[in-house]
Formats: sequence, C-alpha cells, structure tokens
Amino acid sequence: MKENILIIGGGAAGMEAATQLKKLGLTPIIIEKSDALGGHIAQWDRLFPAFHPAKDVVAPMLESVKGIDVLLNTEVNDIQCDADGFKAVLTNGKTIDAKAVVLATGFDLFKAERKQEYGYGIYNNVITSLELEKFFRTGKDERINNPKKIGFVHCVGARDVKVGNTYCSKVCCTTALKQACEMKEVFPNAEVYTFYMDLRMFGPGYEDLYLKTQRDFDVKCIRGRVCEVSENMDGRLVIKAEDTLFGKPLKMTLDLLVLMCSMEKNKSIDKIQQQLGVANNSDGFMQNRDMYLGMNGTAKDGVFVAGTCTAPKSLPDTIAEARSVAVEVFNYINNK
Amino acid sequence: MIIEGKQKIWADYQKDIPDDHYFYVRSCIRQAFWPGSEVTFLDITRNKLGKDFYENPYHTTCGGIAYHSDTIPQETAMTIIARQFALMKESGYENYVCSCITSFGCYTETLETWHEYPELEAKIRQYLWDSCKKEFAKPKYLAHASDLIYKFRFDIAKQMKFPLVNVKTGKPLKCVEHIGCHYSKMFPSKGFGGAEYPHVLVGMIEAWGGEVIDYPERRHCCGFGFRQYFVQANRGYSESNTYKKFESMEPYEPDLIITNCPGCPYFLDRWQYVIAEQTGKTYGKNGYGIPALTYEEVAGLVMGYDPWDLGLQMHQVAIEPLLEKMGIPYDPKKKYQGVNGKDLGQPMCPSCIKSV
Amino acid sequence: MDFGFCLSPSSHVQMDKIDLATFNRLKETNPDINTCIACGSCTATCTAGNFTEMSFRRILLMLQRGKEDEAKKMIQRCMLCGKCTLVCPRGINIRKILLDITR
Amino acid sequence: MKIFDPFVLPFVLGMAFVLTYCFVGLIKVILQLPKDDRKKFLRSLVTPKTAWANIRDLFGDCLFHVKIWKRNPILGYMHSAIAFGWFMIIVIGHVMLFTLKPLQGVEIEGFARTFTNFYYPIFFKYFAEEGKIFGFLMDFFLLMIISGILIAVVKKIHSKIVGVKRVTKFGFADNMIRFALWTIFPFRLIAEKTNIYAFWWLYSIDLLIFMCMLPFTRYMHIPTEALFILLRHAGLNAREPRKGYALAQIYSCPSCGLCIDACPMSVNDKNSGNTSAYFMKKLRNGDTEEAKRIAETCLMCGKCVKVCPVSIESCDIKFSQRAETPYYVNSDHSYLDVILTEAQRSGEISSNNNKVLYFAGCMTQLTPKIMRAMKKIMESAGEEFQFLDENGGICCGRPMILSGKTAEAQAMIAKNTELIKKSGAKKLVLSCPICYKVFKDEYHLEGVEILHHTQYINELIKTGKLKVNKGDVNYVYHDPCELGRAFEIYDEPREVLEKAGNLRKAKSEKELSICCGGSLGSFNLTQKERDEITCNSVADLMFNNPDEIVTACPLCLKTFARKAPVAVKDIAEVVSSQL
Repeated sequence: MKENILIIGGGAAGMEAATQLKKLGLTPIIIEKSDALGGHIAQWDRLFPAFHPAKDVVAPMLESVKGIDVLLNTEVNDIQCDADGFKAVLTNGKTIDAKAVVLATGFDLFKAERKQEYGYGIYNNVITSLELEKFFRTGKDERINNPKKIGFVHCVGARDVKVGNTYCSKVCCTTALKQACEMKEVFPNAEVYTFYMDLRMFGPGYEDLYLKTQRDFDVKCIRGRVCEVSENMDGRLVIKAEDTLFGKPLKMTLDLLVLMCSMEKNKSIDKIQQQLGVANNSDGFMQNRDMYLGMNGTAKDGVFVAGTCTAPKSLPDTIAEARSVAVEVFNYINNK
Repeated sequence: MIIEGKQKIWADYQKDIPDDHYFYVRSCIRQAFWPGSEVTFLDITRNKLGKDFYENPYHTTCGGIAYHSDTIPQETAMTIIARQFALMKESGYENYVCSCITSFGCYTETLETWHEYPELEAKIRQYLWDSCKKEFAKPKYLAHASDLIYKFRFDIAKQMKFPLVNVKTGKPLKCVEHIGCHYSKMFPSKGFGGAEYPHVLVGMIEAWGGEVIDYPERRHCCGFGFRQYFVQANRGYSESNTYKKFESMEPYEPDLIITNCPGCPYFLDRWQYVIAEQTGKTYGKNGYGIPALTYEEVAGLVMGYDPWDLGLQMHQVAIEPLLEKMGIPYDPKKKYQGVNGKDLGQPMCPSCIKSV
Repeated sequence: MDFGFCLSPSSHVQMDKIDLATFNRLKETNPDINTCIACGSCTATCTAGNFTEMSFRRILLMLQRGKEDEAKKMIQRCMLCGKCTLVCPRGINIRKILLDITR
Repeated sequence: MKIFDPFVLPFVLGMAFVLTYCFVGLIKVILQLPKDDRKKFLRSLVTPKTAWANIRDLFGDCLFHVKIWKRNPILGYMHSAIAFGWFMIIVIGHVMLFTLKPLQGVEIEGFARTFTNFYYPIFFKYFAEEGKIFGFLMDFFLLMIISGILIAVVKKIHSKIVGVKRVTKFGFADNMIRFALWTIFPFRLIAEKTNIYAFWWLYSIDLLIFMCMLPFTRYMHIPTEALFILLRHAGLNAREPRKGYALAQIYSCPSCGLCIDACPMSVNDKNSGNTSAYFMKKLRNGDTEEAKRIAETCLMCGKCVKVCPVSIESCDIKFSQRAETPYYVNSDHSYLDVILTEAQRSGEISSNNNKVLYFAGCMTQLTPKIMRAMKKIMESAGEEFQFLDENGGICCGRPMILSGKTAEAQAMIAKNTELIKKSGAKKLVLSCPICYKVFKDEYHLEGVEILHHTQYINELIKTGKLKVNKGDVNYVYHDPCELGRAFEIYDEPREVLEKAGNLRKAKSEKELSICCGGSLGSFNLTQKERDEITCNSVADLMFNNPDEIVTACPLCLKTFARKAPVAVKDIAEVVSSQL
C-alpha cells in the first residue's frame, strides 16, 4: 500500500504541507471543498507588511502542487480509523485509505452581521476587510464611490466576549494598516481613520508599516472601539467611539466603514474532527498537543494539524507550520 | 439602508409568547401620566380582540424606580417582584405581562439572576414567606404589553379606521420609534427584533401604514435615567439627551414619535417644552412640537377612539396637528372636560411652543 | 424661565466640525507629528508636568480634536526644558512643535 | 607736467561714492545704538585702555590678520599680503605726494589742490617719477599684494591646497567684485611698467567697479571692521539683529567661511548652509525668513565665534533674531508660587548655611547616575549637602532664553533664586553646564558661590577632602560647549581626570571641541541630523583610542551614549568609581 497522506484543506497550509510531503517521498492527497486551491490567501490582493502581491506567493505554491492528487469540490463525509490507518469516505463516493491525516482546514472569517451595532448588511457603506481586498484586486465595488472619509474598525469578532471570541485574531491590526495605506493610495484626498484597541505590530517590518501609515500616509489612528454605527439622511455613516487616549467620546461621519473581521474556526470540519477525536481549545479552534513541541500533533496518533485551524496565524507562520507538519508526518510514518 | 438586513435580524429575534390569558400589571408612571393608555390596552385586548387579561387590584409597584435610584437593595426589589408573581399564582395565571418597561427590565433581570443564582431565588422565597406568608411561582411566559400589541398588530390593522397616513397628501406619516432602554438593551433576546434594531414598534408602524424613520440617534436614551431626573440640578443631563435626539431626528421632519416606555413619552414630550423655553427652538412645523405618544394611544387613534378618551390632552405638545393630518375628528371644546363633562380648567400656555 | 438647570454641552468631540488648521500647519514643518504612539513618556518626564497638568501627549490630541484653546492654555505651563524631546521614542522634535504651536 | 587725465575720473567717482556711503553708514550705526550704548562707545574712544586696544586690534586684525595667521598661516599671509600691501601702497603714495612734491611749480590751490591730492597717490607713476627707493617699495608691496591674490585664486580653484575644506558659495555680485579686486593690482602693475594708456583706464575702472560694489558685497567688511573693533572694545551687546552694533557686525563679516568648517552642522553638506557665514549674509541681504530659520537651526555651541577672525559675535545676533519671533501664547508659570510653599512645607528646604546646595537640573534627572555619583562624592568628602531638586525641580530658565524668551525665563529664575536664597547655602553646585551658564549670566546670587561639579570636585581633591585612586583607564574628555567655550573651564576637569586615570587627547579640544549634537540650542535639527553631528564628534574624541569618553554635561552624556563605541561617563561617575 502506498503511504497515502490525507490532507484536508487546499489553502496555504494544505498546499505547502503536500509539497513538502511529496518531497519526502510520501503520497499526499489534498481534499478541497471549494472549486479551487489557494484558500483565503488567493482572495487577497497584497500582503503586509511590504505590500507584496499575494499571487506571487500563491502562484509558486500552486505550481509546486502540480502532480499531487487534488480533489476539488470534495469534502470528507466519514472517516474511520483502524490499525492500518484511516479510511475516509468522500462526498464524491470515493474512499481513500491513508496512513495519516493532516487537518489544514483553516479558518472562517467572522460573519460581520453578527456584530449588529456595526450594521453590516443593513447600512450600504459598511464593508468587510475581505470585500475591500476584492476591491483592490478588481477595482470594483459599487459601495466605494470616491469616499472622502474612511474608517477601519479593528477587532470585529475578536477580543469580544459579546460575540463569544475572547482571543486576538493576530493579523487584523497589520492588515488594517496595510489596507488603510492602500486606500490612501487609491484615494489620496480621503481622510482615513483606524479605530483600534491595541495595535499589535508583532512581526518584522510591521512597526515600520505602522510608522509609514502615520507619517507617510497620514492615516489617523484613534484608540477606541467603534460602538455604534447609524446612517444619516444622506446615507452616510455616523459612528460613535471613545477616543480613549483623549478621554472623550467622539462622533464622526464617514463615507465608508471597513470591518476588520477576525478569524474563527472553520466549523465545516466539526463532524470529521469529532470522529477523529480532536478536541477544540478554549478559543474554539482545534486543540494541538501542545503549543511548543507538539504544535503539529493532536490527541490522536496519526492526525496532524497545520495552519490556522489551531489559532489565528499570519501567512509566514502558516507556511512554517505546514513545513514542520511534513517533517512530523514523515517521522510518524517512518517510526511506525 | 438595506431593509433585508434588518428583516434577517427581526426573523432571528422573535420570542415565543402566547397570545391569551395574561396576568396584567400596571406601571406607576404610566397610570399617572398617561392614564388613557393602560385603559385603552385593556379595552383593546379584552373588548376589541376578546382576550383574557386579568388585573389584580392588590398588585403594587415593582420597586424598579427605587431600585434604579439606589434607594432599595436588589433583594428588596426582588421580594416585591416575588409578591407580584405570588399574586399571579393565586389568581391562577401563568403568563405575566407588564405595562412598564422598567418593570419588564426588572422582571427579566430578576428571572435571569435567579436562573444563574438559584440560591438567591431560595433566599427571596424565604423573604417573601417571612414578610407576607406568600409563595410564588415564576411565570411561564413574561411579556411586555407592547409585545402583545405587536403580536396583535395585524388584528388591530383589520379594525383600523385611521391609518398612519396623511389624509391631505396620501403619504404615510413619518414615525420615529423610540424603545425603552430596559426593553432589550440588557437582554437582547427578550425583545422583538433584539437590541440594535428592535422590531416591536417598527412592526406596529408598518402594519398601520406609517413610515419608519431610522435616524442616527435612534438608539439613544430619552434621558430619564432615574437619578438624572430626580435630582433637580442634574436634570440638565436628562434634558440634553432628549435634545440630542431631537437635533438628530429634526432633518427627517417626523410627524410623531411612538414609544413603549413610561418615561420616554413623558420626557420626549415635556423636554420639548423646556427646550423651547430655554432655546426658543421647536421641532415640529409652525412652532408646534412633535407629538410623542404611547403605542396604546397610537393603536387607539388608528382604531378610532376619541382622542380625549385616550387622554391625549395630557400631552404638553399639541396633538391637534397630528389629528388633522390623520383626519381624525375631534371636539376642541371637550379637550379639557372630565369624564362627566366637568370642566377641568385650562393649563397655562407656554410662551415658546404652541399648545393648541 | 429659570428651571434650575440647563442644557449641558455635549461631551462628544464632533469630528466633522473641528478645525485642524493649526495641526495641519504644524504637520507641514514637522511631519513626525503624526507618529505619536501616545506612550506618555513626554508627560511622565515633563518638568512642568511634575507640578501641573501639562502633557504634550494631550496637547497633540487636543490639536487633533479641535481643542486649540485648551492646548494653548496648557502650553503656557511649559518651561521648554526639552526633556520631552529627549525621551520621545518616535524621535518627534517636541520642543520645536511646542514653540511652533505658540507662533 | 600733467596734472590731470580723464582716466582718474572713474576712481574719483568710486572713491567719493564709497566714502559717502561709509560716512552715512557710520552715522546710522551710531544713531541706532541704544542711548546707554552710545555713551559707552564714545567714552571708550577716550579711555586709554580701550583706546590702546583699539589701535592694537586695528593693526593686528585689519592689516596683519593675526587671528588668521594663528589658525592657518597660508590664509594669514594671503589676507595680510593683500590688506597690508594695499595699505602700504596707499601710505607710500601719500608719503610720496608730500616728499617728492610731484606738483612743484604748478600753482594749484584750494579745492583743485585737494582734488588732485585725492587721486595723485593712486596713479602716482603716471604723473611723476617715484625715484628708486619709493619705486622699489611700491613694486615690493604691489608684488606682495599680487602674491596674496595668487593664493586667493588657488583657494578659489582648489581650497583644500590651502587647508580649507568648505568655502562660502557666492552669488554673482560677490564673484564680480572679487574678479575686480583680483585684477586691480595686475592692471596697475602693467600700467606702471608698460605705461600703456589703456591699462591706466582699466586700472581706474576696476577701482570704480570695486568701490561701487563694495557696499553691496562682503568686501564692505574692509571699512566696517574698523568700526566694529571700536564698538566691540566698548563692550556692547547686540540687542537687535539688524540694527546698531549688529549692523556693524553684519557688514564686518568677510564671508571668509572659516566658521563653515568649524561648525558641527557642516558634517552634513546640506547643513553647511546653516552656518554663521550664511546667517550673516542673509541678514545683510535682508532675507529675514532665512536668517530666522538659520538662527533657529543653530546649535549655539559658540565655536564659530571662537574661530571668527573678526570676532563677530554671531550667537548674540542669533539670540536677538530669535527674540524677534513673536509668540502668541504667553507663558504662565504662576504655579511655581505654590510649589515653593509645598517644598518648604515638606521640609525639603532647610536653612543650614554650612551645607552645599546641589542642583541637578532637568537633564540630570534623566541621567540619575550623575546624581548618585555626586551624592557618593559629597558623602565621601564629608560634605554636608542638600539637594534642591531631588524629586524634580524647576527648570533653570536657559532653554527659555535659548528660545528667545528672556522675559519668560525670569519667572523660573526668580523662583530658583528665592529657593536658593531661602536655603541659606553659600555654595551652589550644578551638574549641568546649561544651568551653569544661566546661573552665571542671569542669576543674582550675591554671596553664593556657583560651581559646576567639575570645579567643585577639583576643589575637593585639591583641598584633600577627596582622595581619588588613579586607575589605568584611558579617558578622553569632551568639553561641553556651555562649560568650555562659554566659561573656559578647560583645566579643572582635566586635572581631575589626570588624578583618576590617563588622559588622552581628542583631535579637537577645548575651544575647538565639537558639540555633541544634542544641544538645546537648535530647534530645527532632526534626530538624524543630530546623529550625524554626534557621530562626527565621537570620531573626533576617539582619535587617540581612549577606553572611555568622559564629559561633564548630562545632555552630552545622553547624546554620546546613543552613538559612542566605548563607554560614556560623566566626570562625577569616573571620580566616584575611583574613590
């Protein structure tokens, strides 16, 4: 029997893990529920902190998975485990035997309408970070009509017990600043504001991006969470927030409000995850064995995790985890 | 504004309450300020719609005002509430409906607290027994009176004589809806439509032919705030909240305001007079104010009740322009006549806002 | 008529109505003015701040929130000693900005 | 015998113009002087001491350029060859006029006589024979001038040959008059030797050009410097940036550019335009905006004043320029009143007059190790001491003065004075040269000895109160601007360091020491520009590979610490570690 490795998820983590596993002489099979590989990152236009085109990262990844079995529009319906390994029944009726399973199921973007006070889906000019990214890619969004004042709200669906997510989504801060700069590039005369609680510039070059955002792009960062959005007679948005540094509430009218939606656990995999015996952690993401040496392992032997299925992560972190999971799987197969 | 987005939320926030057999409790403020409203509610539900709404003469205040003014501890307020529930049990009812939003908030808060801390419920049970020798049962369903009018809005629409339409222009009246803060801001799931986009009054306006206005300060409190009003020196804060709302709704030129809280219609009504006196500004057309009505008053108007039977003369802001817009006949001479045709005497006329 | 109370002014900063002329003038000659991260070093070290409410961090915010009069009032406390400039982690030429505000 | 030729007319015209201009200018300057200054000036002219100094410097500075000689002999020769040579030619011309009597036999009297005397010495050879001795002298000085001009040409083409890195960049007028100056003497030489008539014309026209342009170019320094020397010796101070004494200084600046190389800012070529030479030039040209900008960019380190061959007090003029900037927000330091009583109530100030009062200053609050070291030193020396500002004090007022707000500084000066007087102390020790400067210059603390801690420590060692163990660390000492150039406290710190270890020399020392770059004097310099200055200064200090850089200013200490490759210490710290 071939040493099949079942990789669930064809995003950055899945593709990179598959590439590396193939190099190590194993036979990865990618199961992707959508009709294309690439995951969320393929929907992104440019990456922080240096405005690197996302396609320059995705294209080589797609190139390197050529020759690997990829099943698109496919999900795992049922999975069983025995001494030989795993037997997965797919939605297309096929059955796959695998020695190990890599869960690279990624994340779901927080549904912005759940944060009702921001009026996403109710007010015309409230959009999400993903929709803005699409605008950058295609140049088309009927809600973006030469806005004069643009606001970004950080931590939408993160660090918020009211929506049940108490964790930090890690990448939204830097994304917000990146998108704020890009908006200034597209609309140089617009005033751009970001409403943050903390600016978590955790990576190399991120703080430089923050400096550039302030100094070169003249983006105004206001510390305070937008608490309420309404629409005025002209259809413009009236937002309320507290400027917590100034110690006073503030009110302003905006033409566009971008919600920096957090990452949430991809729940479409819940059933399979349960069958595999992989629990969730307190943030609702998958529980890995531990966050240091066992970050790719799970409570179940032969079931591995990589990427944002365990926690919000940046793309470099995801790629690093995908590479490390390949080594983990390789060692697992060889020591069996 | 994307109405479908709101409709999605409204669909999510529907609560399950029966439409009959309620134990009805009154509101301290409403029976004093808007006596016609509660009478109208009982008349509509009992006589126009044929429902069973029982009112026990021994029921009291819920203690909410004292509780929110920090003059009694929560246990005391809960014991008062427990006594109300005991009366309901004694009267053989399981469904509880209150006329007051503050009460609704207190009842909801009490039930939720007991749910989280059963030992507190046991303690209150003991307190009630010690003080009144009564035993209570928690209501099976708790509703606010506006929930029931919301539920009956289409039945009322069937009996409607004067829809919320301007008879001269044929256009729907522009209605501002103002929800009492304690209706759903504390427990969004306890109100029709949730906390951000409540549907309870919007549903009535839509059913009765009006046009809903969603203005930027829609969610803002009327300014009552208990402590802010009860201390005279603080009343400026209270008034300023109302002022903020009127400044925000003014460009929409609303014809009327519908409220579901005891304090809100009072403050939205009376502060218009004070603002006019202090700043010279009025928000209605031609020196009039914008009438702020209770939902029962609006229901009564559309169903053809006599405006003076509804107690609309109790409003500071003149109601006559609205009656004329809706084409409702009224006898100006009867405005200040009591039930027996007795002259009640005319109030003094304010200098800045038209009262007739 | 005296009611014994009156309308209280809104505490909201009305961002749509504020005048940023001074801040924008300062920005032209001191582009770093935007890079404040509100760490408060300037305030903590301020010689005048040891005795008064003087805070450069707040002065910057006041200017950005249209409270120029308040800012100018606070600046009166400044002794121009320059400690703020020495401790600023963003390298903002605070002393120069303080002087420029008063011109 | 010829007594007149039309070619003298250009010269006569030029000379008449320049004399009139200078006379009007002289009156203007004197009238612009404040009344008390004018009195002072007139009195100084007849006071023997100042009168002698005037004569000494008029010759030494104007003709022999002693100061330039000291700094750069080649340039010294260049200047004195031209100035002294020219002076001698004029003198000898006049001597010849009276001894050789070229107009003998021609009867000219009254105005015509004066008129001929006016141009005769300039064109002597055309009208009469010089004779052997005078002929030789005239040729000698003429050649001397031409040799000076040759150096000037070389300097213009390649300044580094004569030891100058940067030269002032000039506009059209300055270049043109320089060309005129350079050609005057060769033309004269050719005219005299060949007697080609055209060259007499060229010579005369050159003189006309030179004199007509003189008032509008830097060469105005030639006549003005004489006046400036007199005013300077009268002990005046510039009070307004473009009037009176300052005006005399503005016109005395020869734009020689010596200050350009000296200026610490010149480490960045872009900033060499912010040096004093350009400042004076902007003032002369009436470019107030630029003058203001330069005045506010300057570090006020005072090095340009020290190297200036004309002794122009450009820092004073910059101060007066800064003071002209209007401020629309008045300072309000009334809160200081309250502090005083608070401090007294908390018992921070007692009145024991045996105690040494120590004032750390704002900057030292940011370098607590200096305070700690001073505490240890005073304890070891068995001194009774008290801190005036242990928990934060009041600014000394110097930064305000540096901003041109001298009046506003008075509030702080008054409060500090009051605090110090109330303490009853007779000795005040300061750690910050910035404070030291203002305490010395502006405070009225009669009966209180004001010492910088370098002086104080030296005194403690000399009186035997403090024993310092000599270590084997190699130190280099950086002279802080406001201690060194301002008060010439050069020896005390060096004596102290010799006791504590080995003292190595920096490349530029004492009055030539390079500002650390952190100076509060500058408003406009960015952090990056300051860093460049710091690096340059550090490199200069590291010239002899010392183990540690020692300074005596908390601001220098903080500034150097950012960029120095070795440890940077305050002198107090060094001493306290060697006790």
